[in-house]
Amino acid sequence: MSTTVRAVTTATRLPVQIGSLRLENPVMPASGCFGPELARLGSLAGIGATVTKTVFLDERGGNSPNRITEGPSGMFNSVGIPSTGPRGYLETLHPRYREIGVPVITSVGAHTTAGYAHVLEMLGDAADAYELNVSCPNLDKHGVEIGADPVAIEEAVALACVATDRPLIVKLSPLVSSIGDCARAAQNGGAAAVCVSNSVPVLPVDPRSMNPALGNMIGGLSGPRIRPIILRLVWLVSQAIQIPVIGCGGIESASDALEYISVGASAVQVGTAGFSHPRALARIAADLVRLADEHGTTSLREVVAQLQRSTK
Amino acid sequence: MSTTVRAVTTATRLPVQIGSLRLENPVMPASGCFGPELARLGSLAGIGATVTKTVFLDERGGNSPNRITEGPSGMFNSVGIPSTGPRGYLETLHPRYREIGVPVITSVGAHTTAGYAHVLEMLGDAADAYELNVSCPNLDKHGVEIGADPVAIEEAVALACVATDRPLIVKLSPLVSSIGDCARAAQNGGAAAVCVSNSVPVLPVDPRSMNPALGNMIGGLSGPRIRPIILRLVWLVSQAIQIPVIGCGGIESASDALEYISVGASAVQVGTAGFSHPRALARIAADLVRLADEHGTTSLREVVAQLQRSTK
Amino acid sequence: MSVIEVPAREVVRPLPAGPQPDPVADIARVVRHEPLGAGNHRLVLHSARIAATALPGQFVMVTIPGFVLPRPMAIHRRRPHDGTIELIYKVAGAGTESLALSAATSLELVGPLGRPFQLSSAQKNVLLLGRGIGVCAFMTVAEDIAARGGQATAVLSARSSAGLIGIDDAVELGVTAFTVTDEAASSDTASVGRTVIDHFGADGPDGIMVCGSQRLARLAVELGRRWSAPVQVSLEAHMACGLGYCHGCALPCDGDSEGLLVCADGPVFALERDGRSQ
Amino acid sequence: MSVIEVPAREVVRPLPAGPQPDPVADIARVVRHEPLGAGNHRLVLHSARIAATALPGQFVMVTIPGFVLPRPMAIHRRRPHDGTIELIYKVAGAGTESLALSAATSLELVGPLGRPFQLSSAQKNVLLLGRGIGVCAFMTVAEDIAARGGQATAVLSARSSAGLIGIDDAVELGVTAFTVTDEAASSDTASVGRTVIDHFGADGPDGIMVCGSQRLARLAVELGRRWSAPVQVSLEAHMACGLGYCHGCALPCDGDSEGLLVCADGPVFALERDGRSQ
Ligand SMILES: Cc1cc2nc3c(=O)[nH]c(=O)nc-3n(C[C@H](O)[C@H](O)[C@H](O)COP(=O)(O)OP(=O)(O)OC[C@H]3O[C@@H](n4cnc5c(N)ncnc54)[C@H](O)[C@@H]3O)c2cc1C
Ligand SMILES: Cc1cc2nc3c(=O)[nH]c(=O)nc-3n(C[C@H](O)[C@H](O)[C@H](O)COP(=O)(O)OP(=O)(O)OC[C@H]3O[C@@H](n4cnc5c(N)ncnc54)[C@H](O)[C@@H]3O)c2cc1C
Ligand SMILES: Cc1cc2nc3c(=O)[nH]c(=O)nc-3n(C[C@H](O)[C@H](O)[C@H](O)COP(=O)(O)O)c2cc1C
Ligand SMILES: Cc1cc2nc3c(=O)[nH]c(=O)nc-3n(C[C@H](O)[C@H](O)[C@H](O)COP(=O)(O)O)c2cc1C
Ligand code: FES
Ligand code: FES
Repeated sequence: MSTTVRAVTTATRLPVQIGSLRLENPVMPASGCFGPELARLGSLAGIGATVTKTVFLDERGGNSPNRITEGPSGMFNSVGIPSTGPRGYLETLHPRYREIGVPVITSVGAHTTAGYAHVLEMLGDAADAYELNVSCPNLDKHGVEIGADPVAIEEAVALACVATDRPLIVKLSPLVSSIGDCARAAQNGGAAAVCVSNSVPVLPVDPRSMNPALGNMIGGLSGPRIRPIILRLVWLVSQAIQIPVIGCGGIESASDALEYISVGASAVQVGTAGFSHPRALARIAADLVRLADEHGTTSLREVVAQLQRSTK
Repeated sequence: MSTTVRAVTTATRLPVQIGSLRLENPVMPASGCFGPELARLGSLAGIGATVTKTVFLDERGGNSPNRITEGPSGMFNSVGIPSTGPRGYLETLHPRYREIGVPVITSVGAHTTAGYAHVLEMLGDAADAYELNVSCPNLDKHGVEIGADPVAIEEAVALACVATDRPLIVKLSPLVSSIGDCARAAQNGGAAAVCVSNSVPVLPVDPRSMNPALGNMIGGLSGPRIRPIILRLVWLVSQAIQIPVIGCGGIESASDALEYISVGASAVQVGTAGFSHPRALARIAADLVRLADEHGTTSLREVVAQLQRSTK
Repeated sequence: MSVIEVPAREVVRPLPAGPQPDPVADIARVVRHEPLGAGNHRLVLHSARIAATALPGQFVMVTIPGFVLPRPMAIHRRRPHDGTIELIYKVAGAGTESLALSAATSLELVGPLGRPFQLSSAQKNVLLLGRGIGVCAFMTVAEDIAARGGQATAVLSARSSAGLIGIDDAVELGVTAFTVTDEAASSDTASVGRTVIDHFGADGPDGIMVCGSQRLARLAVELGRRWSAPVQVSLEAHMACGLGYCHGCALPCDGDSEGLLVCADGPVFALERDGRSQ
Repeated sequence: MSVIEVPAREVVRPLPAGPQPDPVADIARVVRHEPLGAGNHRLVLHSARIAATALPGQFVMVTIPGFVLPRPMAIHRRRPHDGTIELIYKVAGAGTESLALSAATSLELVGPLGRPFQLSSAQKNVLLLGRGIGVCAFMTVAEDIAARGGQATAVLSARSSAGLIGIDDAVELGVTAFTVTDEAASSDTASVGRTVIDHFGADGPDGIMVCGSQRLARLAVELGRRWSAPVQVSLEAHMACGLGYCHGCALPCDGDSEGLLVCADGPVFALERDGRSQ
């Protein structure tokens, strides 16, 4: 009996199509919350893809400490995206991502709408897909982000499409007046999928000192407590566009991933949970496969529908 | 000794000027989280003002249940602002607010930029100040709010200024691309102060049923976990304008209120904390007075500065 | 999804607002806190004012440390002589789970709240129908009936005998109690109906109070028509303030104006068959 | 505000990367968990692999139930024979407070992590300077020195005698230990300097390891110059991954490229007087 079940489990695939790229499982890491180092702690063969930390054109040092801390709201980070530039990335990091054996999605950042294309030109077709991070809340303290302006998003994506044949995922910012407009702009620009979303901008104050808890004052909030905020954004985006939506924010379990499926996501990214539970990514990927098996389907939408019916 | 201290305590005032209105204490309730019923549980004489639930022109039924619930992120509400209209408000609710004996700030809502002025005309100078709620995330599921559009905010405030001589507070929405622009629009329109902010829009999913946890799907998140999100907005707004900023989001204690003072707020509103601790408002108001006494000042900014220095 | 389960073909109407005790915000000492089995827990709190003034069917809002919303709980028993009230709660979700694990020696609470069950001085023979922790809504009615020398009859229903609540209280208060369970296949409405009709015969009770089950509520309405006895039901809704100002606990309604508030217009309502739907 | 306290006029340099054991993600049984006084707690975990492979000065990341970030903790003692490691932690904030109250019977952890203290085979006579829980960073050095028949001398510093850590370990490992406290006015750098100079005389130790105090680190550099002994310091920084990919633990740096990562380039660094600032 148990051998049969195991055979079915191994055979099950939960494929997701992102443009020309097929992922065998809908679970992947969130940018900046994953490194090839994690492969030393156990196999990652079951996850759908890896996603790299955002690569910028220029070398960057990142923010001053404290760069990360935790409060009752979750994890605060103001790492500030240190980067060794596309060349540094290709030489040192990329080969280590490749070794993991699943598709590599490279995250790319820029400070002008034309900037993404420049980075992509330097990266060539090294990656299987690119994720455009239009929404990093940490780098500039004031200033409206590219990700808050649908016109800028569409322009950035359209220019990036010219620079590469690889599918593009646009990772949106959560703090915008109309995320539906931002998603439509990404789709119109030629994106193959959107990811919703980056961390939630915050200014945590340390009550002991009454000073900002982060060296950079402003940071991003992540972890399970932001899930209801991001679920709404995923729902709004999935109403607005036809391309796949990748849900990202506070996923710690297969059940959390299904919440995102229930509001329209096709795939998910796991960030902060990988810090508390370094095997979280692999576990969630495997648990979703098991759940699909148990419900006799290869569609997570169908799993959700069955769960909804069973509690009616 | 103790009599002396007590005498000082009672005498201390922490005045805040909102246009022509002087509040004797910077602590007031958040709209929708307070009712005259609370006066039955103890004196409210020490708070700076009361704030009413938002009054709309039309009668409204509100949303279907569940209207409120709680998750690890905090309180979710999709009450939907039931209202009996300005007449109903003036007849039944307003006199009961008056009885509390502190200034009454009446919250006013509308669905067009001209709508606020209409409600204000009907309310006349019943209230000591008005708070314009340009940011209710519950009423329309999609649709960009008035509060997300600086042009609309300025127009609404300018029209409202014509309709009343009372000082106007504009209560902003947290989920906008540039809250600084929204605050400047309010100031340009003639606001005497801004309140930052309304609750954070969410779509909580009930993991047991995989269905939305709120009858209206979309609701607002409030309570202590949103404080770092709103602190950042208050800081951005206090950089952008010269009129006073009222901080509102997750305040449960005098220390939480001081966090807001540390990023630029002049006064605070307390919402959700009043549910778990019905005496929270009065307690925070009294604790701030005590803290100011202990630090030998009547300025909360100075209290914060002393705390910052003492932990250096 | 809603916890508000107004029986489909029945309507609730607010009872006339009578005089009500002033609610107090109290920090109550935990006198007893113990598991009763089947996920139920007894919580005895010292709150002299609430114990002395609460009317039958009123409730309190209990703040659970670490949670933002207080939890509404019926006052199961009042013991004014020692200033305590007794609550019985079932672990239903994160809040009650945390409460069950809590070693808190005092708890913040507000009460007594809500409109009580109405007992005219003529009413001395009442039928109480309760399932699960729904029983807690009306044991205070039995207290008042006992105090005036009347007779209460109760059906205590539960999934299993381990989950039955109120047996000891019924004994103490001289209530004639029928215990029925799903386990023993005795809890279906038909059986319960037969049991109470057998018990009362033609002369029914002069009032029926029900809580905790939609099916029992429907049965109550049928029995009420049979015996011309007024029926009152105690409802549940998610609540934040318990005082009437947050509008979180409104019953679903059609039209532009708001429905009834369970905390302020209820939780006890008159229950009648809906004329329109017949 | 930062927990990273690189002494002002001293610079840290990464030690050459040597071979390091592979880290493992483990669910470790809690073998012992007890308060030691002054807010310190002993936590003995069963993790055979980490106990067998950890190098001196390495640390683990311990996941505290209900918190999103694991907490970095030095491996205070390794006991490969029974597969356990011992941590000592101080209640510093919400996470360690919750850990101290936790009755968890197993904890998730990752380790061993970080670059270890470097002990050449020639080094047999080391001075360990530690304050508070900083002592935990180097007791594994004393273990290795004892194993090779060398001699470790330690200054164990704390605010009060109740907060002193490592006395038992020093006895067990044959460490010559000086305990100094603020309480007894024996913990200032001048006194500590005199004590160790008296002890060592002209022939100083052949290595100095320091952790837990900026003042002790400055003293270590001075003593290192006096005796031409290399100084190593174990630093702290807020961490998320402990593995080198999150970039959360970088030391402050000027310029465009990133500073050293405390988790991957440290936590143990060479400590030298800054040539520029003299
Ligand atoms: C007037 C009244 C009296 C009650 N008396 C009792 C009693 O005596 N014993 C008892 O065990 N239970 C009683 N309940 C129900 C009790 O309030 C809920 O079981 C409890 O709030 C669940 O909280 P939770 O955190 O465990 O569940 P969660 O599902 O985690 O709670 C999430 C939110 O939903 C609310 N909620 C969930 N279920 C209910 C419900 N059934 N009714 C109201 N709010 C709910 C919670 O208060 C909380 O705000 C009563 C409810 C009302 C309205
Ligand atoms: C390599 C290393 C080894 C350590 N070894 C020990 C040890 O053996 N015993 C011990 O008691 N402590 C040790 N610490 C410090 C310990 O990690 C912190 O005291 C602990 O993380 C505080 O957590 P908290 O939740 O109680 O504090 P909070 O202030 O609530 O924590 C908030 C966040 O800040 C981080 N943080 C706060 N203070 C520190 C700090 N001093 N160092 C690193 N992160 C911090 C926390 O990890 C958390 O992410 C070590 C730190 C490092 C870097
Ligand atoms: C330490 C850290 C670093 C991050 N770096 C990046 C980054 O480089 N690029 C990016 O697009 N998002 C970055 N993010 C955001 C995450 O990818 C993710 O969107 C966010 O954390 C929400 O998901 P979570 O709640 O699962 O962590 C970072 C988040 C964290 C916590
Ligand atoms: C039940 C409830 C009802 C609310 N109703 C209103 C309202 O009518 N008008 C308004 O401007 N804000 C309303 N709010 C938002 C609050 O005034 C406040 O902005 C928000 O709850 C954040 O503050 P808090 O974290 O202290 O609760 C409501 C919030 C809650 C929880
Ligand atoms: S619970 Fe607030 S109005 Fe009923
Ligand atoms: S803790 Fe993640 S890089 Fe050091």
